Amino acid sequence: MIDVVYFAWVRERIGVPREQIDTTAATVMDLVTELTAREDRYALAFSDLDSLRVAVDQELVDFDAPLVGVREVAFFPPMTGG
Amino acid sequence: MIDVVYFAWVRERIGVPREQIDTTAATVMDLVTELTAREDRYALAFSDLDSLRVAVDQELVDFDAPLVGVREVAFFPPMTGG
Amino acid sequence: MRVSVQSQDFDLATALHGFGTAKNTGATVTFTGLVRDDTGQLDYMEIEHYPGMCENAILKIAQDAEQRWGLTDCLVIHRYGKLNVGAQIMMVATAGRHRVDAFDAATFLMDYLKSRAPFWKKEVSLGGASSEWVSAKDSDETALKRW
Amino acid sequence: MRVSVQSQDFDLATALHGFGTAKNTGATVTFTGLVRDDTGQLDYMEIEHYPGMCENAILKIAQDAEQRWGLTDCLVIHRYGKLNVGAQIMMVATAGRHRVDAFDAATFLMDYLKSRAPFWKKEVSLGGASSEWVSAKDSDETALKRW
Repeated sequence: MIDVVYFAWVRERIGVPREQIDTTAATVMDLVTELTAREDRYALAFSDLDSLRVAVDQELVDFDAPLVGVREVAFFPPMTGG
Repeated sequence: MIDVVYFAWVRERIGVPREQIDTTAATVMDLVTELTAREDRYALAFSDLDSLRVAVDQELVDFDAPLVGVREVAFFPPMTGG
Repeated sequence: MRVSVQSQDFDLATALHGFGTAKNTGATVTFTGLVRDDTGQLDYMEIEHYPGMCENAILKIAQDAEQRWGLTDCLVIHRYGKLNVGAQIMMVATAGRHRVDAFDAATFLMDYLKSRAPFWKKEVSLGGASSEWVSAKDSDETALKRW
Repeated sequence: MRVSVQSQDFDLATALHGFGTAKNTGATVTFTGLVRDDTGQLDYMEIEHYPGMCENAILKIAQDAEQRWGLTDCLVIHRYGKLNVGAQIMMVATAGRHRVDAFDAATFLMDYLKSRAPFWKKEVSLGGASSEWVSAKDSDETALKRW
């Protein structure tokens, strides 16, 4: 089980801010593929990975990052702080 | 008659902050030459023109600036504001 | 060094009380970001944030800046939630020996906060006519490359 | 826009009261210069100035900055006279639409004030052991060339 959190328009497309996903995905990319196959709202949210960023356990990573031992994965658009 | 003012170490070398000079110098450079010939303290103050700046009527100018109609000439080292 | 991620407003003067008072501080720079209304149509801005990651990301950026420019002090405050036009969004303050240190560190902090701190801005127009997530600018990403 | 050349101290918060409140202001930057003591030997700094020319030179520089970066507000305060270690020497504040405008304008103002506003700094060491005019730095002159 892994906590998956969403922010901004990713959260709006998925429809929830946070959920627990039962997965054996080895990498972030595997998880994306798994969710995309599951439901249209995921397919919509993950349709353009160039416009997405991902953090595992609150650290920015690439989509090929491993999920071994990870508790929390976050998907969101490019940040617009400041 | 022209008001001549001095600042910082130029003022210290000349010994006064301001004086009236009776001169017919056509340019700043002519005035410098005239003063330099007059007394050692001027010669000392004006010995290195590269380390001096000049303003006529409170505008920075070059040493070849004309003195026609000028009321005030100021000599000082490079500025160190801020 | 102090980092705060908060919903409530801040006061520049209060935030700077006792800031950069080390004897070797020669320059302090502050930056304040405000909700700007270019069109006269903006009602408010909503800032979403990733609790926990925000604080950690900003702390890391601030520590980098302190070390790189030998800062004598550093402060970052960033708000989240609903912010009206003219409201303060965030501030950074840097204190260093020379003006270049303080300026460069503040610019660096801003460039990083823009693109690396997990905040997202949504603009809501008057009467709720539209509501749009602010897009990240390519120029912001480019700005990071100089550091 | 406001320019002040004064002997008395200033308070950043008071100086910024009502500053940059136009709706199209998105960013404000402040810079404060302080008397720094690197060696532990500095007693105080004496700043000499050219009355009249100071105000005019700063006004002109500030007007240039306002126009060039489309500033929504601009403030310069510069002190003269005897200033103790840690004292505030001067400040600039700039308000603009974007952060780059405010940052660049503030940096420009500082670069120009350093080398083009008629102030001269003298450092007096503890016990009056020595007293020396601060030399202009080549790097300050070079800094002007980028604008």
